[in-house]
Amino acid sequence: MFPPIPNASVAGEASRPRFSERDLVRRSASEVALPTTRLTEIAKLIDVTKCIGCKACQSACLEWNNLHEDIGYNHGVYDNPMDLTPNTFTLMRFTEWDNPESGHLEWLIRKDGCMHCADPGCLKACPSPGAIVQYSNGIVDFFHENCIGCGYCIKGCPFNIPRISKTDHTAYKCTLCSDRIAVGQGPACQKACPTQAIVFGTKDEMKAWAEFRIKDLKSRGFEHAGLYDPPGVGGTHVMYVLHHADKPSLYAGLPDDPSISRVVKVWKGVTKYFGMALMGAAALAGLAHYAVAGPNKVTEEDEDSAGSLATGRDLQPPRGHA
Amino acid sequence: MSGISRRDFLRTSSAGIAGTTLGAFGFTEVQAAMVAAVKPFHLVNTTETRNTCTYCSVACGIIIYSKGDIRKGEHADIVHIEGDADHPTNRGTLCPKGAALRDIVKSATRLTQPMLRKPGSDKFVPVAWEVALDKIARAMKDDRDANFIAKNADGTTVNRWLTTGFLAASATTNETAYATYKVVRSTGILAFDNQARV
Amino acid sequence: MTNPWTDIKNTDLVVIMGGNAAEAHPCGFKWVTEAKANRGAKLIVVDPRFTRSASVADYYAPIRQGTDIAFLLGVINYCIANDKVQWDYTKTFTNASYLVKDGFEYADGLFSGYDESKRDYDNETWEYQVGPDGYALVDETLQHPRCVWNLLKQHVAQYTTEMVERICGTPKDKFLTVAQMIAECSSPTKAMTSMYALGWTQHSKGAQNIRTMAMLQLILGNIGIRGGGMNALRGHSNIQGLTDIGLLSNMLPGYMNLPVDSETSFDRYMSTRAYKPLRPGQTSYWQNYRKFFVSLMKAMYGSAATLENDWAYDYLPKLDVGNYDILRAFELMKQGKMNLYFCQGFNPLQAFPNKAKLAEGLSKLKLLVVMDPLQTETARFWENHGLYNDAATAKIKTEVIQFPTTCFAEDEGSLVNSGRWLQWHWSGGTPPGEAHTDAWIMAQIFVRLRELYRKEGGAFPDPILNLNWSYADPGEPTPEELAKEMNGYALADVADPANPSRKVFQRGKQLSGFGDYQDDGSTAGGCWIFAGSFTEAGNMMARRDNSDPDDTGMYLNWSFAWPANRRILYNRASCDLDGKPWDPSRKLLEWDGAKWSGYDVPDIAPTAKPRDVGPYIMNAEGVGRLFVRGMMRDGPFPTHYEPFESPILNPVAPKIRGNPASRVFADDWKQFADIGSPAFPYAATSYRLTEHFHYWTKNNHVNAVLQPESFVEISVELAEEKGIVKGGWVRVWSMRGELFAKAVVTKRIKPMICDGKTVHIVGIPIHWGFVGAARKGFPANVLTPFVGDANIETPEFKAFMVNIESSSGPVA
Amino acid sequence: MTAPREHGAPADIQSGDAVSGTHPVQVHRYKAAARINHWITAASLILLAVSGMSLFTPNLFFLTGLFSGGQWTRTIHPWIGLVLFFSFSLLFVRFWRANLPVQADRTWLAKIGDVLRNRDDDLPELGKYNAGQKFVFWSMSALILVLISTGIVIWDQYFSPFTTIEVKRLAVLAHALAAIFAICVWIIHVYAAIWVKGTFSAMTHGVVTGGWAWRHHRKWLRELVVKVDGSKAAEIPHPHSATGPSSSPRRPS
Repeated sequence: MFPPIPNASVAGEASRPRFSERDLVRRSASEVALPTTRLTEIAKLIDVTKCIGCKACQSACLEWNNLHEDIGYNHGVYDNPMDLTPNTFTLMRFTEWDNPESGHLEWLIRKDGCMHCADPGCLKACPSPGAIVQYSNGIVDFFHENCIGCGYCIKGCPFNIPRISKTDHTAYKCTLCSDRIAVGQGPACQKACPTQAIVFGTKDEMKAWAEFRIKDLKSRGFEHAGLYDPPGVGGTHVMYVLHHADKPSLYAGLPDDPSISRVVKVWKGVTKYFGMALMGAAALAGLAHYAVAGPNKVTEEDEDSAGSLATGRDLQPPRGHA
Repeated sequence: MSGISRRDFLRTSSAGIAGTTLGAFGFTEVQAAMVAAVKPFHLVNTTETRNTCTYCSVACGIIIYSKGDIRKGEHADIVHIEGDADHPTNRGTLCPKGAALRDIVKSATRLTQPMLRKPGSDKFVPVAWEVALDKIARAMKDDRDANFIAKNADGTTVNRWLTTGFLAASATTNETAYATYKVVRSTGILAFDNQARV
Repeated sequence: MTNPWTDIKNTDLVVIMGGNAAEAHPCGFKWVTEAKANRGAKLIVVDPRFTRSASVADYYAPIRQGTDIAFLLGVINYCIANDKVQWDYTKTFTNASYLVKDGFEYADGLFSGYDESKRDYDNETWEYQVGPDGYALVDETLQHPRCVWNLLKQHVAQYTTEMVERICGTPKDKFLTVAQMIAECSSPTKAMTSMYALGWTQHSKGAQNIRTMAMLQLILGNIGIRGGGMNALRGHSNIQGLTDIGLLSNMLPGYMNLPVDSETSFDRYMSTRAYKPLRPGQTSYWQNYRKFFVSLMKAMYGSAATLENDWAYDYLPKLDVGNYDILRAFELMKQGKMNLYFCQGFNPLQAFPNKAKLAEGLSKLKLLVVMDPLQTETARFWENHGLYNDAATAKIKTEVIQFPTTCFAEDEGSLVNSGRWLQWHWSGGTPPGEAHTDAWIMAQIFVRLRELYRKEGGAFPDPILNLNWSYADPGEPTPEELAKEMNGYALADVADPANPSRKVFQRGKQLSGFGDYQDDGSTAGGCWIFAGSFTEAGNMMARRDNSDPDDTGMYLNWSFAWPANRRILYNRASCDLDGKPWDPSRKLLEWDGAKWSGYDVPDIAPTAKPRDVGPYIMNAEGVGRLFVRGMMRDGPFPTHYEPFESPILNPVAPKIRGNPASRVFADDWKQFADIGSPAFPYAATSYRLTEHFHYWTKNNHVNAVLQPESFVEISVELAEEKGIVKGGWVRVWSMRGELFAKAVVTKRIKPMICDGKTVHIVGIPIHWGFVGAARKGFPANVLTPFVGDANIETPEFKAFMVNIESSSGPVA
Repeated sequence: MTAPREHGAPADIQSGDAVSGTHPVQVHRYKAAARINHWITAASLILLAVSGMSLFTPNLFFLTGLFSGGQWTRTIHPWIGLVLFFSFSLLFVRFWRANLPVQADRTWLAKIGDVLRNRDDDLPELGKYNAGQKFVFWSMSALILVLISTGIVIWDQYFSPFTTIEVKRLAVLAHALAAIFAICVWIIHVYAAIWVKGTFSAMTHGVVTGGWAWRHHRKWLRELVVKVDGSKAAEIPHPHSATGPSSSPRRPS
């Protein structure tokens, strides 16, 4: 078993956060001074093949973060709630799949939630300085006091994770329990997971652990077992071990090859510069023209002509009719 | 067993099973002033108490975090419950029920005062402990005196009481169970059972 | 459990049958995933549904509920036929070689001595042949036609692969795969563990379900070894403890039992409890019964229990019937023969079968007392909630008192887990409002009752007046006081029999173990199997040292395990006849020529020579029983019986309905659907979901979020047949009632072919009621039949017949 | 909104357009309602541009301060958008006829160089609007249509459930591009008003000088005059009459 993280200390000194703004590597809509020393990269590894879909992670998440989810209905499936919400940062998604090769039914259960991408689309899309930050240990966190609730992060996210609260109109998602990790604990979901399908440690440890798990799975005939750490988003700090790593989308639509949408890249990239340039150019063109051609003034003759036209004295034919 | 000595134990034993290097983490030390960014760890300065999950018989070790120390006679308000990483069986993990233990302790449908429902009534009304307990003792004595069977048809001493029954809890402690056992057995009640089968 | 949770990591094969560990015991199931990850262990799940356990299994085989005995006897048959038997173990550690009386026989589903009018057996012939020396006759060669082994062979012969498929609906190839995987574990170096729960117990032959697997485990040599065992995953945090302390109608603490009418005197009572060894030199531990009994009576009645009055033997009530279990209690209630009823942390209106009958019973009480931390349906059975609880409130004359009690977080004491660990816990919170501990409530009731008897006298007041209640505060005994009393203490100085000048222990001191118990009244002990839990060295249950030399998973210094801090029962059987471990890589104990030593506390005297004493010292034979003699009401061998409500006739005994030895009350017969009745064509089973605990967590907002509303599970095929849509409402009804729920239409349930007939399964989670945070719903017991197991009356919740239709939902 | 006109009246004469006075001649170009309508449109367009750009690029995020913060900016932007849409729709209904392209527009465009060089002499006589103004009118109409429709799609607070994220992404991009163009068109519009003197009064007082009309929209002026001569006396605005048409001008003092 991956050894458990020792119980937390409740002594004031011991539980002082061990990372802070100083460790930011990205900050939405603003620049940060890169830290001189980088934190060890951390990761949460979700071994789907060990997961029994008990929802302890959901429960622990609600408890630790004091989230109050509404009591829903049964919709003919085990999933509840039916989707992530501003109060449900993580959600078990159940898929019944008939494996055509083995002929056996497989119940694929995936814990959905923020993947803490190395290249976070939410942060890229966010217009509000400091609403979304990324620490050098890989955690992507939302600062609600800076969030304006525009929902751009939702459009930026390749995994469809953030949700906007109807009450305070700010975006919510898994924080990877930054408050716990800051004191050397693992996230609440990982601590709870009964079968330790969720483990937590440095990203290197997690990759090594995944290898160990994949070997076991291959020995049991899952020759496509593998690690899900999608390069399209620069890798993630929440990774999956899948029995069918060749078909991630089997697991309730886990993106096969996620990356930040090209549309978002264009919108947040070239459009911004092109737009400013164009508007600037228009204004400048006006100025330049005024300087060169000068104003177009109405002359006295114009006035007279108008006057005589009005009084009918001027019978000068319309121009072009002459 | 005071929180302190448990803490010491937790340290020593957890050293025995060193886990991820995260404990150390290679974190940069930061000034208290700089930590505004990360939400403060909300278990700071709470009192810890070792307990056992109240649900199934895996008997997972849990740690109750409370504001106030009941052992010091203070009012202890439970703020969080989490798995005990030192427990051999659960290693700190909990199931979806165990992970939400705090909310069963704080359940909106938790009972807080004795209630009485009169025959034919459609509601419970509050009743004082003293009144209710006296009422029960009296009802028991009257029923026992009226229906106690000292000897059976063959004249054998059987000393049984069949018109009153008792269902014992499934989540009370052995000590409570034993006290219950002594009281119930001494009265001669036979319709005595627990939740072993259901 | 014979083995601790942490030992499951040592197994090679996990068989989850009659349970759903991943869902009901997720944190214990961790050790299954550990065995898989680190030992390459395999997991087999045999269940009517493809459960969460099955989702991580290496192999899943479907089975129709209520047919486990046929399946397992089929596996035993397969092992015998294919010589997949741990022969050394079977020959020496089981009663395979014992000769059975000539009168014993089995035919058409019945054993010799059946009396239909009594629905009971005269089991006189279910015994060994005993020689002139008083010892049982054996034939080590297993040649004798009357030896247990040959009778067993003959008994299981009819459970062929074809018969198994016909009864269980398990396709032949799937059954064979499972049988082969299990049979591999007959190797001395392969261990298999059985994890089961209510899926086996809640049948009219529940005890025999478990026995069948125990027999299989014996012939595979898997009892007493690391990674093996029979592991009953108990459902409640201290249900093991309450059973240990004997809070049952017919029990005394420590698995001693209450006298019956025929045991007119203490001597008569003891005469049937001599437990003389059945083999020469054998240890038969129950020979100490008198010591445990006398010490209990001293703990209960102190100085009032004397040699002269047979240790107050007459203070104990005697049983005129087998027991006054929950079903009988509610039958009596319904007949108006019960006046007062106490529910301590218990919600019978939801927990027992046939809700309508339960409600009728409660309505006939004079007084109902409920002690609970939470609101319960039972306390509010008189409240009208429309369809959900259509009570005629005004007509119900029952007076109800509801007491608020503390919960786990607010009290202190010990709980016994499945692995028999007694773990002490401490109070971490202030009780809400006026809540009090159950111990306080019981004490308050007792002192008042005693006072009334003291003042007024009355019917046989002696046991009440003389009950040993010498606690510092009679109004509230402390957990420590009670724990010490259960452990046992000396009432007088006791000298060492070998050397009388030396005191073994002094008056008032805590006993160190049940070995100290005396039968002369010099010791008192409330629960002998707990002896050693609270000694002069202190509270052993509070120990929290999780060191585990060589990672065996035994954790001898973590809390205390009964008996004698032993972690694996029958652990002597982990070694061969000469005391060497069957599997050196899985050593538990070893005989070093002078004594037994190893990672666990030996199950026999540390100096008992290997060949002299058998491992099963609680049996007079000293061996495990493949043939159980007269100790089970429904037969010394298990045999397949259909549930009382069943889609087909019993293929091996068409004339027999249900379990012929089960007790059925007259009115309940009328509420059974006929076998194969077209009115109730679907085989239903009830169960728990991982998101909920019984009827408690619907009071918990978080759990209500995770599973908010009641539902039933059916196959895609049945849904199509009945025009039921996923997430739509359905109505399900049985002979006893109806419920409305949402439909979960799933591939995880598939129709089966049993005896040529298509059988559809309807799965019904139990958790919903009319109080709490979750949406109002119906508990499964509105449907379930009021009949129990022949031996211990566990209700048949797992197999009954219903009908189902698409519905517009409850109109309340 | 255009008042019923007798059969055959030119399309670019709108109710309230009229000539008054003789020296100087004053031409009534926009009546009050049209002017109010225009300025509401203008104001909301400016607010939208400012709030929109503040969310478009971090460099301008500080502009959210004008709306007391990002939350408020995010909240009111779509509401102003609605105002713009409806207000502009009215303008559209008012002006679309007068902006229908005619033959002269081609000639005018062909001589756009002269236009820019302020050489008006041999430009064709134009109706109420020249091709440039018509370009502003039609491009704004189109862009505002794009902005409102894409704006609705990305108005998460009320409409997020109705579209996929992929659609929202395209919408947010289209919205940004449309906004950029709209702002450019607006710049042209405003600049033209600055460049061509005598234009502002049209939208401030609703009146331009006869000379301005003669110089830039002579055809329109002629039509108005013809209308005066060849029609009922009642329609001749009299400079001294106290009770003139609603848009009676103040005399320059």
